[in-house]
Amino acid sequence: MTSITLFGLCAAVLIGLGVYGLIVNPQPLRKILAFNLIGSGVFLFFGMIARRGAASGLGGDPVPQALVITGIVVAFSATALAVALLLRLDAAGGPSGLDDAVDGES
Amino acid sequence: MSLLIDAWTVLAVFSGVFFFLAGTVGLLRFPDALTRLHALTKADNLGLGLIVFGLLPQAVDVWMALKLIVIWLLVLIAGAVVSQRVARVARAQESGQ
Amino acid sequence: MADLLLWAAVIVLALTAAGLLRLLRGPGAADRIMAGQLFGTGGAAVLLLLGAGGAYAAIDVALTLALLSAFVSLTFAVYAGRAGTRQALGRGEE
Amino acid sequence: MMAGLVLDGLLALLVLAVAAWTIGVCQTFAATVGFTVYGLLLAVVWMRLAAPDAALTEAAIGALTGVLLLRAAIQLAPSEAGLNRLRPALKLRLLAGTLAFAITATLAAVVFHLPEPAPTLVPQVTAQQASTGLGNAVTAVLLAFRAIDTLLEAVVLIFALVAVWSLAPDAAWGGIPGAQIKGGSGDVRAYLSRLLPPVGIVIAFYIFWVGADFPGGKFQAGTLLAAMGLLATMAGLIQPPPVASRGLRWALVLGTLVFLALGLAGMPLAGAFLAYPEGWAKPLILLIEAASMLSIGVTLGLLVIGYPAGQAEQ
Repeated sequence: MTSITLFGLCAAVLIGLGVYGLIVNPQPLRKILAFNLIGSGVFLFFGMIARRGAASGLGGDPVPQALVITGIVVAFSATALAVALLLRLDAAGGPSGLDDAVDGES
Repeated sequence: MSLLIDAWTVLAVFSGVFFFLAGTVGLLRFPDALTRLHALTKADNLGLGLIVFGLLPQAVDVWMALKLIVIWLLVLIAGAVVSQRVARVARAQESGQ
Repeated sequence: MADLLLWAAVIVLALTAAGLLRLLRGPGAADRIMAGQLFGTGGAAVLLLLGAGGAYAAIDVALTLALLSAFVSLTFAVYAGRAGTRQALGRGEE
Repeated sequence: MMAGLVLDGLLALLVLAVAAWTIGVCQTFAATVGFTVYGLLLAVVWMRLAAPDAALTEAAIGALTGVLLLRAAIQLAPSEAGLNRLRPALKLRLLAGTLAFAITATLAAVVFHLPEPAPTLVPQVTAQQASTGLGNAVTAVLLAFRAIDTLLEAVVLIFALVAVWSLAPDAAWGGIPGAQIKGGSGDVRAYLSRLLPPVGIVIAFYIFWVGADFPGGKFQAGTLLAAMGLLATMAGLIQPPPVASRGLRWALVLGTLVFLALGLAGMPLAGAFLAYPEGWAKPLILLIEAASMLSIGVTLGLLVIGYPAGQAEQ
């Protein structure tokens, strides 16, 4: 049970949590937040793979680490776009809840 | 000589950790937001300050020591300013309820 | 020596985790921002201890963290302080 | 080594606790604070995974995402308050729970069955790294071996900003991005907003410069610049230039243009697109990094500020 496996499992649980939050949370903004959890879980998975590839003086394999850095920045820009869409929808008086099934039951 | 430095580091770092303990206990146990704020900012900055002082002799070069000091100053300034705003929120929160 | 610093890092992280309780229970926004601030300071302390222990890059990460936790805490405190926020969030509180 | 394992275990538990709480809590403001704390902890996790560059990026981007989500939470609070008390049907929660558990279990199985001689590209990277003159392997990968990814990533950022701007109502097009922020309040906040940016800019340039040989680089430096710009903008000290201003648009595309120009120049000079002539790798890379740092800083800052909303709506 090395710490590398530990973080791998942590990443797996994060992705599961994110998926659960994405589906269950009625508020669109919280869905975006849950989606960020999934994203960071996947990047953590990359980090674990990179850490396993450590060799000759490098703490981790630089190629997946470079992908993770690019990924984090692109994930942020995607979140910014999603939030902007949400704000514009709200400003235009659109429905705040996306999922009618949740409202339908009441 | 290096034994003295290591002894100083251990002493300073663990007293810093003690102040973190004080800060966290204050954050959890104190009755209302304003007293918690007092405990938090005082103890944490002092705790971090002691840890920084403990680590200074361990720094490999002068740049690292400089960075340690800059980090502590940043946390001090941030703590001072942010606690003012948080105090305003806490007071409004108290009066709100 | 490095191992000793690592144990100090473990203790600081544990203490910061205790601050998590305040984050969870904190009745008001102010308490939550304070918990966020505690994590900022505690995180910087853990990184410093890791950095001095051998991973020197951790000092740069702590530097970035210290700078940005000031920015984030201030923004949270300012927005939490605005009248509209309290009223809107007050309704949302459990 | 025992201390390391205890630290990692505690970190993993803490990250999961904060993540679970961020999902579960009713109040969006609290979830945003939780997400920011989650970003801090993740930076420490990246340090424990020996990925300091990723730790720097996570710390910086985590702060920007926290602020972005907070501003959205505040603005959406009235319309979303009604949804707060809506608890989805138990059936939906059970189904979602089983799906999430299935995903986690599969990934956990993958973690335990990874190929034993861990595949690694370190030998190839270190072999070629001397030619780039860079000490930092990750920067070498980002800007020399996989330069095309970084170039396209900069383009993706510009597309994202164009998409965000295109959401502006017609009346407000070309105006100042973001909600009109009232004048700088003369209180303590303006004091910090005047003090931090210069310090932050110096740190950003330090992180950029050190990125060649030690962890750091243009993404992290650009994010720091964006954070400092946001701090000053939200304090009302500076106003973002209007969308229509030429200077702003040049600043946005400067990094990508320099990258593209040097890449194309590589064809005649060094035989391939994005190849660097012998011995010229490091100065060219630093030039590209400097230009894209500014562009990324401006782009990320404007992404957080959002589309020009004009007076009508705010």
